[in-house]
Amino acid sequence: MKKTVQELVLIENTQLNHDNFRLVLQAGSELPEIFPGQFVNVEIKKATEIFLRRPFSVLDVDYQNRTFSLLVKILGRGSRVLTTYQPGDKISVIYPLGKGFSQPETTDKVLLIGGGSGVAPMLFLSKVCGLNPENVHILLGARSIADHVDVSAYQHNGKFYFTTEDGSLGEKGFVTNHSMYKSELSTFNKIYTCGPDAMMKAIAKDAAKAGVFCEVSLENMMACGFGVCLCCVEKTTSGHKCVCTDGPVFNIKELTWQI
Amino acid sequence: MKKTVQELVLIENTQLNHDNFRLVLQAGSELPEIFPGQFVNVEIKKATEIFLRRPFSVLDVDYQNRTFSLLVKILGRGSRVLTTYQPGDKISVIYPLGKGFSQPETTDKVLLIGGGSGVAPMLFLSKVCGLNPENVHILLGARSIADHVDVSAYQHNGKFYFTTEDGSLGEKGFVTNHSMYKSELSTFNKIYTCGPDAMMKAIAKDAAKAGVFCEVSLENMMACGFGVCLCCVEKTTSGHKCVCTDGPVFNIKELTWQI
Amino acid sequence: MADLSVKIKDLVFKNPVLTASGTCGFGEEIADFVDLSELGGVVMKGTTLKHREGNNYPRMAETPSGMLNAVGLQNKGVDNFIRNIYPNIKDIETNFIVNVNGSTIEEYVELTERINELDKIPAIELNISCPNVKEGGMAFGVSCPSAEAVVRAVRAVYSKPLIVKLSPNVTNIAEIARAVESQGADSVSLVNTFLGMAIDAESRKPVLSTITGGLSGPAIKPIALRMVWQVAQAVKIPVIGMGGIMNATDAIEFILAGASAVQIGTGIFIDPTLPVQVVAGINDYLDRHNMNSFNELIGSLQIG
Amino acid sequence: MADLSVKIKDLVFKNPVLTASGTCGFGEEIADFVDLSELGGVVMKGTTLKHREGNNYPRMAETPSGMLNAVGLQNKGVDNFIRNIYPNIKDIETNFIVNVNGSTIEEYVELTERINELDKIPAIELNISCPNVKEGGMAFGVSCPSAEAVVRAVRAVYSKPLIVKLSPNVTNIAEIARAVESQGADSVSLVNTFLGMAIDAESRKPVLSTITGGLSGPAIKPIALRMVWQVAQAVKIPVIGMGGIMNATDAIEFILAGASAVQIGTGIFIDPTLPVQVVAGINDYLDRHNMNSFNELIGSLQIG
Ligand SMILES: Cc1cc2nc3c(=O)[nH]c(=O)nc-3n(C[C@H](O)[C@H](O)[C@H](O)COP(=O)(O)OP(=O)(O)OC[C@H]3O[C@@H](n4cnc5c(N)ncnc54)[C@H](O)[C@@H]3O)c2cc1C
Ligand SMILES: Cc1cc2nc3c(=O)[nH]c(=O)nc-3n(C[C@H](O)[C@H](O)[C@H](O)COP(=O)(O)OP(=O)(O)OC[C@H]3O[C@@H](n4cnc5c(N)ncnc54)[C@H](O)[C@@H]3O)c2cc1C
Ligand SMILES: Cc1cc2nc3c(=O)[nH]c(=O)nc-3n(C[C@H](O)[C@H](O)[C@H](O)COP(=O)(O)O)c2cc1C
Ligand SMILES: Cc1cc2nc3c(=O)[nH]c(=O)nc-3n(C[C@H](O)[C@H](O)[C@H](O)COP(=O)(O)O)c2cc1C
Ligand code: FES
Ligand code: FES
Repeated sequence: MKKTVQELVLIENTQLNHDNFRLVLQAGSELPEIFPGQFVNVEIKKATEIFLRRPFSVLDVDYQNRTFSLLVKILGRGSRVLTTYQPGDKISVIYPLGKGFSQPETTDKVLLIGGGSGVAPMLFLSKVCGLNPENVHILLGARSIADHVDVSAYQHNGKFYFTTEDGSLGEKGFVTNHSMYKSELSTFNKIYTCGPDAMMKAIAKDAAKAGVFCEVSLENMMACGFGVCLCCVEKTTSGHKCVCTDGPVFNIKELTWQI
Repeated sequence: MKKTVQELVLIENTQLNHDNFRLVLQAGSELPEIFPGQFVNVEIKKATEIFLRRPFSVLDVDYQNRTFSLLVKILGRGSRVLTTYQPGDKISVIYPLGKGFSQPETTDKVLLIGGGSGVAPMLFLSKVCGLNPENVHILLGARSIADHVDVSAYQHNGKFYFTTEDGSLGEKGFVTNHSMYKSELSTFNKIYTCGPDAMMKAIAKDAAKAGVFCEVSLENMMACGFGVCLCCVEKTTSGHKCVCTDGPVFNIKELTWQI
Repeated sequence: MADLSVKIKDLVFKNPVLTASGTCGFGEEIADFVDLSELGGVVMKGTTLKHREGNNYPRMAETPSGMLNAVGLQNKGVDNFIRNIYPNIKDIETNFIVNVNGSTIEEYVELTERINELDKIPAIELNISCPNVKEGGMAFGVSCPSAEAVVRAVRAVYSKPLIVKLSPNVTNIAEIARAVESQGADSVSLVNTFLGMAIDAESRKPVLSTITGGLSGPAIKPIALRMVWQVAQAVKIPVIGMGGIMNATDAIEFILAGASAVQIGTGIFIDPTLPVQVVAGINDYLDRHNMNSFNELIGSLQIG
Repeated sequence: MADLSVKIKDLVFKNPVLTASGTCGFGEEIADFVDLSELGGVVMKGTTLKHREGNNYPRMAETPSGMLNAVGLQNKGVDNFIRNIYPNIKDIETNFIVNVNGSTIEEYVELTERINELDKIPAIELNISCPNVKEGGMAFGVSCPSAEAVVRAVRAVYSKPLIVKLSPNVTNIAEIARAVESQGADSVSLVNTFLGMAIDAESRKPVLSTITGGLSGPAIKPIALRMVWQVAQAVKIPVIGMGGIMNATDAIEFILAGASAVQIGTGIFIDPTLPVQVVAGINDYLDRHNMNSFNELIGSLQIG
């Protein structure tokens, strides 16, 4: 799983909702194996004011076509410009980066919780976790129905649940208010989550209380993405660790979150 | 002729040869009057490494359609990225800038000499100088035929002459080697020129010797383009003058060129 | 609409946004783009006693997110200013500030005395930080004793607000700020440009005729911001912050760090309407954050 | 193919391109991207006697054409280096240089002595310019007497090539360079980062946990280049230049200004293959300009 810097070709850029886009990138040669939770670091040349690369989780991989996709949510300047790239444009990408989620046991019942741009690694994980879809529960939260993306391509990977803050899709409230979450939490063998800090902390708290294995994927600010700058550190029980190489996925037991 | 900063819309980007493009920009409201030799200062947002605007002479104006065009030659990073802009893209432009060429008398016989990106103001001048085309001689020089742009749209504005260094179009050599130039120089009332420094200096020398009125359009490096930074200065007989406001057009008598 | 006015000594600025010296001529040059009376102030092109031709071309090099200049105080001298420029600007409703330069203390003093006679010039900015002249300029601004000496001499002949413009090319800018405060400066403005250099690798020559020049623009903003923060903590007089301001957010950062006003320089070259946009942006920010007065914002950075 | 080798004291570098401390870990971290043996040298992450956790997150802020970092010398200490890292790198064919840090002169000396025992570490870079630690670091690098004191003490216990890394946060960097040369430094490397600051206007808080941090990247290149040029003229020992190098042309500018070698730092974050690209680019340049040896290029800027 050697990391490389490559010029990839954008072959698709699909707007999924008002601020989410799916970008599909194609490599000139065989792709390395990429695991859910791993990410890529993208150079955004067309943006005047951007200096550093921007990290994005992998949403899906198609080894046969040598392509993988990203789910890019417009947050600031870099992500905005990235979503204006057109098919045929070349994009320099460093990948694959980071350590992904741990593989569940074949008999595990798992809960995947995604919020915001954290949906991408959850969908990828649902696809390749190798479990019976009955044992895969996927809970996605957003502000409103307009902020959810269409997940029909993933519908057979597990059972989907939605929350929105305004009740426009699924149950009203945060993911941690969902009835399934509240009633079944302790029945899961493993919880995987990626999303806003506040969401992950609330889940980590509940998981810790319920004694359920729980992995979170962090989005600390990164300068390099491959372990040399030591800027992305998270405090862990064994000191500062790099989110880009030791993570982005951490077991909540390693973290020192005040929850 | 108030200067303004405006977001214009690119409505056409035509590749004219391997490194020249015609960009047509449209304003939302009536255009100010623009004279040959005047220029515009263009912001190139899509280029990562460009900080300052880039100045380009006006090639043509269509007041009815509220458009004007530029002839952009790829030189470095900024001009390269500018030529990748697509119709519909918005471009911030400060214009109109500088003082243009002086108006010839109706009875004048004039020689317009353009080289490199200096062709643009010459073509514009040929169109609006208001002279009998018989009295307008336009001499354009380039390295090779591949470096010349198609001037057929301007063919009725005067008599065209070409030189190329390899003889692939017109006479072989520099503009100052052209037979018409050599034989008729002193018959012109006014010479106007824009192009590489070395070309303009050679012409200025000949014009001075022949005692012919001669205006040159300079391309000094600019930071602002509207007279506040004092970076674009040219040494003149009355001290440092700003190319962006006192020029870009200067009578060779004002300059202190060692010719 | 919040109250944007701010005072330096007794001088009221209708808002905290000024244009920086050397980047807006005498104001007139940007009048096509902005209504000067909407600005807090205009700090005019560096002025000297006598006419100066400035340095030879080339005087400019573009750099990553910035530029180097080596103009070298080209200006027609104070007599020309008084005769030909002052009459045109004196009735415009903003604070026109003269940026005062000299090669010797005597020149600074003489020039200040000339400017002192002008009713409608309510303040001067004493430039002891120009990196582009052979004599005077930055040399005065990089040590406490020399900075003190110029300020003391000028203070003795000038009772209107005296702003001293500091050089960032020093180990400890807070020390220099305290030194000029101790001699009676009413305000410090910072930063002037950083001494830098550009080389054309192909021709193997310096790009600037003067080899080195002054770096300005967003590239320097992080350093300028740190310096403003350090100086604001070190002195009691108001601080005017600048260095790479390209939008209202940048300006607000300087103000949070302790600046009572800001100047906009190089940003004007990219967009001459920027100063008025910054005024509007600061107003929006105050509204959004429920502040009635600009003064609440000054130095309100929350630490820890 | 020109001869790219260059010497510092007696140490031969196969080419003049090194990676900068704190931007390539211990080399291993970029081995996926580059063959380390193609580099002139690798200056490893700042090392201290004892394990250091470094500063709290956030430690980074992006800035126009640059970044601020406040890592604060996070490292596992010299024992860990000797036990767990040195064995992995010692047989790789390049110059691995340890970046030596201390809070006191005694710590610098003790650490140097430990490194001195390591056969395959042919040189050290004495970091007297880290802006991100509370004790030591930059404090030593901003005055001549303190810089001299550290260098003198370390020189007394270390006879291999001693490179001293200078801080740009000074009024006169040439003076500091001369001071460390006078105490026996074999080379100076510059620049370390500029002290800067970033503020989040919306939250009204500093971005970095430490408030200030060190600015690096192309934003600082014009200032770094000027400093290298000044220092190269002031000292006889070889100068190693750095600050914002993003391509071979940037590197060549530093070399023309007088650097005998260059280090690449922040540029690695954007493209970890950059150091080898710069080696290739320098080679091309020499070929294009008909030079057989890299040494002809050093300081060959044409003035006037
Ligand atoms: C491991 C990882 C995986 C991620 N996966 C995805 C994903 O699949 N889809 C997605 O839309 N987003 C993802 N993100 C977040 C994405 O990197 C940011 O949205 C993006 O960097 C914002 O850039 P910007 O220029 O648009 O925003 P800016 O205007 O630069 O900043 C807006 C905010 O974005 C964040 N940010 C900016 N730069 C970085 C950086 N270098 N590293 C981390 N955060 C930064 C900061 O919180 C900042 O305040 C991921 C981040 C990480 C670290
Ligand atoms: C008044 C005027 C009118 C011009 N008209 C035209 C025109 O009609 N068509 C055309 O193709 N070009 C024209 N130019 C030249 C054009 O501005 C440059 O080609 C362009 O700025 C190069 O930018 P770049 O980023 O591609 O090059 P860079 O990579 O930045 O630099 C390459 C070279 O371009 C020149 N240059 C760079 N920046 C500037 C600047 N701010 N001002 C002046 N020169 C600069 C320098 O000589 C530099 O060495 C004109 C220039 C001036 C001053
Ligand atoms: C072209 C140019 C000319 C300048 N001339 C002067 C001057 O005459 N007097 C002065 O005090 N500062 C001068 N400066 C410095 C600016 O006023 C300002 O301090 C500096 O550029 C930093 O701010 P900025 O990054 O917003 O430009 C000049 C700057 C530039 C770019
Ligand atoms: C994240 C980061 C960490 C750094 N750590 C060190 C260090 O440990 N020791 C040191 O001497 N310099 C350190 N530096 C400074 C660099 O080695 C270099 O001097 C500086 O970044 C300027 O070069 P650049 O612009 O190419 O990055 C660090 C720089 C960065 C960006
Ligand atoms: S982002 Fe550089 S070490 Fe993680
Ligand atoms: S480019 Fe600024 S004065 Fe001419």
